[in-house]
Amino acid sequence: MLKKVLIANRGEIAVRIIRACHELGLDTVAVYSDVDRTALHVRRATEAYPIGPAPASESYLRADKLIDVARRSGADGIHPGYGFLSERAEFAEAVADAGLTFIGPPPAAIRAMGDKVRSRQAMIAAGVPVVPGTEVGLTDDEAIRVAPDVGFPLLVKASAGGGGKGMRRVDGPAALPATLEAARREAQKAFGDDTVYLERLVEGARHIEIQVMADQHGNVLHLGERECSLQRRHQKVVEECPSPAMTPELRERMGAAAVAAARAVGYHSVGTVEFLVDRDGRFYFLEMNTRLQVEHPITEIVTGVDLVKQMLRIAANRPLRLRQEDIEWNGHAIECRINAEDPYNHFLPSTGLITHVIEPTGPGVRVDSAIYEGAEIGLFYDPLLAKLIVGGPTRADAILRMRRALEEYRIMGVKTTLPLHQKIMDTTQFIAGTYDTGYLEDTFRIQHEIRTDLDGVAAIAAALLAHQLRGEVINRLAPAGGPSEWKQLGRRLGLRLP
Amino acid sequence: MLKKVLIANRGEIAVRIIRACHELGLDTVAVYSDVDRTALHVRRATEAYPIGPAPASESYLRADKLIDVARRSGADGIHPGYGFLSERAEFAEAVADAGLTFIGPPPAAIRAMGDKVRSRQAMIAAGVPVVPGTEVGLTDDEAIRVAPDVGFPLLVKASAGGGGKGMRRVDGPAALPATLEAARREAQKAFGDDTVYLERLVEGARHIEIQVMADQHGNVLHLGERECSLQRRHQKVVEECPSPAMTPELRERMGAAAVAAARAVGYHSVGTVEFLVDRDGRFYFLEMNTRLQVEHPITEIVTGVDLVKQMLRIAANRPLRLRQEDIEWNGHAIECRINAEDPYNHFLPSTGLITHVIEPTGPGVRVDSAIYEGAEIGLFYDPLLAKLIVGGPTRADAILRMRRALEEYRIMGVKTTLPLHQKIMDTTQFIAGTYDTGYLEDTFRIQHEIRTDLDGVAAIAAALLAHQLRGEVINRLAPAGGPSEWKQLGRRLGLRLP
Amino acid sequence: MKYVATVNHKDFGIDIDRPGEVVLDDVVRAADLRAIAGTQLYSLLLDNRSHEVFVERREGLYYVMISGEQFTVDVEDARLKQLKAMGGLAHEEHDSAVVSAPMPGLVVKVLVEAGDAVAEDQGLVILEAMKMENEIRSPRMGVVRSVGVSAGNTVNLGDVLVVVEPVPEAAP
Amino acid sequence: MKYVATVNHKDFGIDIDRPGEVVLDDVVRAADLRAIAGTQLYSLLLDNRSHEVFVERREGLYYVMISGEQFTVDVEDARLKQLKAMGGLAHEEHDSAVVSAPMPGLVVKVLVEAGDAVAEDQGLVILEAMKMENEIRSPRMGVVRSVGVSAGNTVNLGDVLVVVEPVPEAAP
Repeated sequence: MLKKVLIANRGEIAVRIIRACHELGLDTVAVYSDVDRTALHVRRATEAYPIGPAPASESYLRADKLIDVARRSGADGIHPGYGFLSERAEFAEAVADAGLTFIGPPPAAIRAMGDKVRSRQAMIAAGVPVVPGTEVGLTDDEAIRVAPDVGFPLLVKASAGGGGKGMRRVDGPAALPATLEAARREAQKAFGDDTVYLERLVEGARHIEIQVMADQHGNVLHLGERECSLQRRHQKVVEECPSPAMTPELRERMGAAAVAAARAVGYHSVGTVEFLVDRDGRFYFLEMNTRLQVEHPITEIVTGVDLVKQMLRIAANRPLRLRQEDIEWNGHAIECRINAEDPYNHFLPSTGLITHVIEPTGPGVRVDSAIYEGAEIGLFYDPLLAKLIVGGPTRADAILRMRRALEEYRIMGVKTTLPLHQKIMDTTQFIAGTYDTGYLEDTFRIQHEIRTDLDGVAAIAAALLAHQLRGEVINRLAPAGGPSEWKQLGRRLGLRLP
Repeated sequence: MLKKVLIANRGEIAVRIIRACHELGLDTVAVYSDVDRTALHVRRATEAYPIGPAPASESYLRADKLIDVARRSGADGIHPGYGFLSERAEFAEAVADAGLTFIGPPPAAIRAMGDKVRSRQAMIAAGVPVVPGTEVGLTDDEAIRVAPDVGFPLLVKASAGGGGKGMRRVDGPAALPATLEAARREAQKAFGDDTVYLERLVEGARHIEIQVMADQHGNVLHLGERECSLQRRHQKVVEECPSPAMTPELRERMGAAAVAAARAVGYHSVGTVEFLVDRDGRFYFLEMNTRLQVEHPITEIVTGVDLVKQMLRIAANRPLRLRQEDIEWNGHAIECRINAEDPYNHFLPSTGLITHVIEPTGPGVRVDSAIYEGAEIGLFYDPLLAKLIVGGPTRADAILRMRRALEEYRIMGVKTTLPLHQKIMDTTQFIAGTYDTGYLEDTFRIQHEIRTDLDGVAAIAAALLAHQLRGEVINRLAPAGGPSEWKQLGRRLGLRLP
Repeated sequence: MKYVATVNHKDFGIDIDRPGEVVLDDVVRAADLRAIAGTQLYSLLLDNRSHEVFVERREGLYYVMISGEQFTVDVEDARLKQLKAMGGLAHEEHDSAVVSAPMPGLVVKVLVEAGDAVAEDQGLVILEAMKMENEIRSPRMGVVRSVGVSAGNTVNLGDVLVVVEPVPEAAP
Repeated sequence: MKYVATVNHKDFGIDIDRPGEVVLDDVVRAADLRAIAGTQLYSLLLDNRSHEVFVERREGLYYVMISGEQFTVDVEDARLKQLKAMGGLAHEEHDSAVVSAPMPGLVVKVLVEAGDAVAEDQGLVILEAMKMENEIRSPRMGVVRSVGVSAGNTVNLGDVLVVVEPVPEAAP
């Protein structure tokens, strides 16, 4: 077994992994960039080492520094979390070359799945259904020629892409040349590789992914699906488990396909196979994420399996104790991703000092977070502040519980997507479970209308506060006055003046 | 079904009940004494009404005011929580007389179980084993005469007692007269009733209680046990489920006895039958708590049954959907009660302003709490600040998780029993599960010895801080000086000077 | 003190004189606002209804967040506002109240019809959502001008349910 | 700067000169202490070991909590400490202990009277607060010089209950 694990990450996922390690009795090593010195993952880890300036390219993406810290600290394993170096085969190799355990899949599996085109070919060979499309990198001329066979609307996708980058929709032949050019430019810039391919756009589809888990002894199983169709700009916003669109029969078929996908690339560790599912229940392989997912907690709640602990055991070469028939799905879980973005202002990123946090607690509520009072939210890293996860016996119980938890959650100092989630939980599409991947961007609007029962309340609250301030001013500022007194006063009233 | 529920309580349990109501779509009505205006239960409820000055006798114990608020607010049910009026049969009657639903057992059952002597007789009649002892209220002379038959060590217990009040240990005949006097005085003061009786003290025993649940249609079932032997001054400190001393066979027998006890008094709602279990697995009825218990969450985690929602359904006259054979016990749960007491100073109550709270979160952690930054902890109510509850697949997982969660928990402004729990989780007796009801008071000592690996760390932390303060003083106070500057400085450094 | 608080172009006349009381558009309401020390949170009890409100004051405006709804409130001394307005029209209190669906749901029952006189807070429509029936009430006293839905309709958030117009005042 | 930090009668010589470094009993250690804004928490990295410490400063002493362990640290300028020690008696262990009420409450019983010899940790007064009886104990061995309360008294936080003075020492 491992003894000391270096977590090559930051934020909530670093804290999540540290918790799992400590609960297994393992020591942990945190790494931090200059702006993360007092971050939660640094404070919760057994040890912590600086790795450079704030930009990730100079710190969290520096494989050499990470391996050096692992050596100096005596860590025997490295967990990459998600993002950063988690899907870089060369990093996994370098870790192994340094005589350390990479807590994730083998480099060959990362590599096989990291290339869209290669992975597509491997899936076709393994009998896993894929979306109709071209099979290899194309020149622009080739693409224009075969596009009608793929069918419109279609997507131009970057071979090296991910997270929606280098992905463009084309509705007809006329727009194709310009879109190809734009997609290539974006791909070149983001990944240093402008290879693209075409793929049919499956409209009204759901994005459903299957969690798989495999050991180093040839055992592979799946833990069912996560419904991830609620997306904005190809970023997941809300996830739930099970999917409202799922049947036991479809789960079995998709699970078998996901297991076949994992076996095809010699996978071990935990991983996720993403599918599009159309209105008729046909499913198509999209890609495999060869790492822990952001939304893994909802699977943990419904199956009772701790995925991070499983990763650690698998990396230590332990065989899985669970078999496919041991996996049961009980109840329902929902996750809301709380981002530092202003839902009332075009989701612009919000930065600043977190002045106060009240996290929801109580039955069935889990918060995976890395924010705290005094945390400075900047623009260097992704905007995910926390994940709010709830579980309940039924989907209705989970929705009502999520509403309750969202209502309790307070984050002050930056704008967050908490109000967005409150609105989503109230939509008929979410309540009925009838949303698809287009819903959030095409149909949903965060209402700017004022709830008539609350505008008067807001008016009264503001007027009372103005009155209190005025009273304070009259009573207290007669002798002294001046702006500093105002600040003192504001502090006393719990009000922060600009 | 109910529509609007008044919660005749405060603190964490009021918040817990409000959450359950909101998750069932019910409105809630909070009540508050003068010192509780901004308490969490007031802020989380749909509506809130003042009920008088801080002393409970002028507010939370005033049945007339509570019923009046229920009427004015249009509440159709009253949940009493625990403590306060929860086990007063007259209150349950008054609620019913006002045409409202009492969310708890029938008054006759409360009455039957509220009197120690009567309940003992009822249990003997129902075939439930009881501890050897005298059967009725005794004069001092009678008590002194029959004490040798009961056997020493014995307990002098108040007939109306609860929570350890009016309960005294006597090791031999010599100490009996003085102890009788003290017990009577305490009982008279606490309950207005100085009736006492004697009971054999079962040494080395465990305190194990069985959760029961009964509807108004004659269905009664049990949800297994909670191990509550870790007590100080007859107050539970840590509880776990299942009990390390339990076997499926013993659980079945104790469960059957608890069901018989509930049936004997015509019980409905949820309730708890407390037993002493001796080293040979013999068990004796102690008392029945005819209300929700503080430690109910550990049963919720292990059985998956939400006890507060069940109470609400039962009160609304719904039949239980669950049968005895549906109840399963999965995994292990532990609860630590976090009190405002100083474990390093004889557990003296600690009061003051909560300046900062960081609650543990993440997988398997639940916090039921009513504290918040800015909360004033006074002496009017009981010292329970929060309950930290964890669950895990095995007892070992749960202990490791509890350690992790305790390490994350920060409450600043008052002294708490968090360090006590950290020590308990490290004792061999807890880890081995071999403790009994005497362990915490007779054997356990919170070590005053300094961990040699940490005293140097403390020294360095203090020295660095002193050095920083000194540097700040030299740099900043040269021109101005004076105490206000010191304060400003302390604020900047996050240090609160006296 | 008389204040005018403006939310989304809607003016609320608010009179604060006695502790624990505000007069909102001539209706006396019990109101108690308390700061939660060390935060920008306030507990507001308004006719015993409990609201936890988050208030930020920036550039003379109050940004108020209640239950995930964000309101920008401009509070002015009523006398000053009046003085300012002297030059032109003073108030626009004769607006109709548009009652729209606060959530998507099923109209279970319509409680009023056009022409009915209604009191403030009187039930207008019962809307079912998430297995719960919600009574949508009139924000003001007045007369129902129009009803936009009938029982059995499904409505989306923001759909107009009922329009209540002020009672026509008798000529002075 | 040289400091002497005393924890439980144990002296640590701590030299702080260069940023990011302390010298503890002549061993150089990497040390970085950072305040968590708005709290009494500090993140201390000591030779890369991460400690979250809670520090309260009262009456010149530092109360440090690490991993549930509580330490009382007295930090003195090493030079001053040496100077003090020069004159003769450095410490003042001969003071009387003033036992004051750690909380407001009701005196239920007084267990000692003036002149009684008491052991360390022996009960002096029973104080009722939070519905519980609390035994207030002697912080030191000694003789009761005075008792300031009697049963039935209500006391406030800080009220003097009992003064215990050291046992008179035999002539040298």
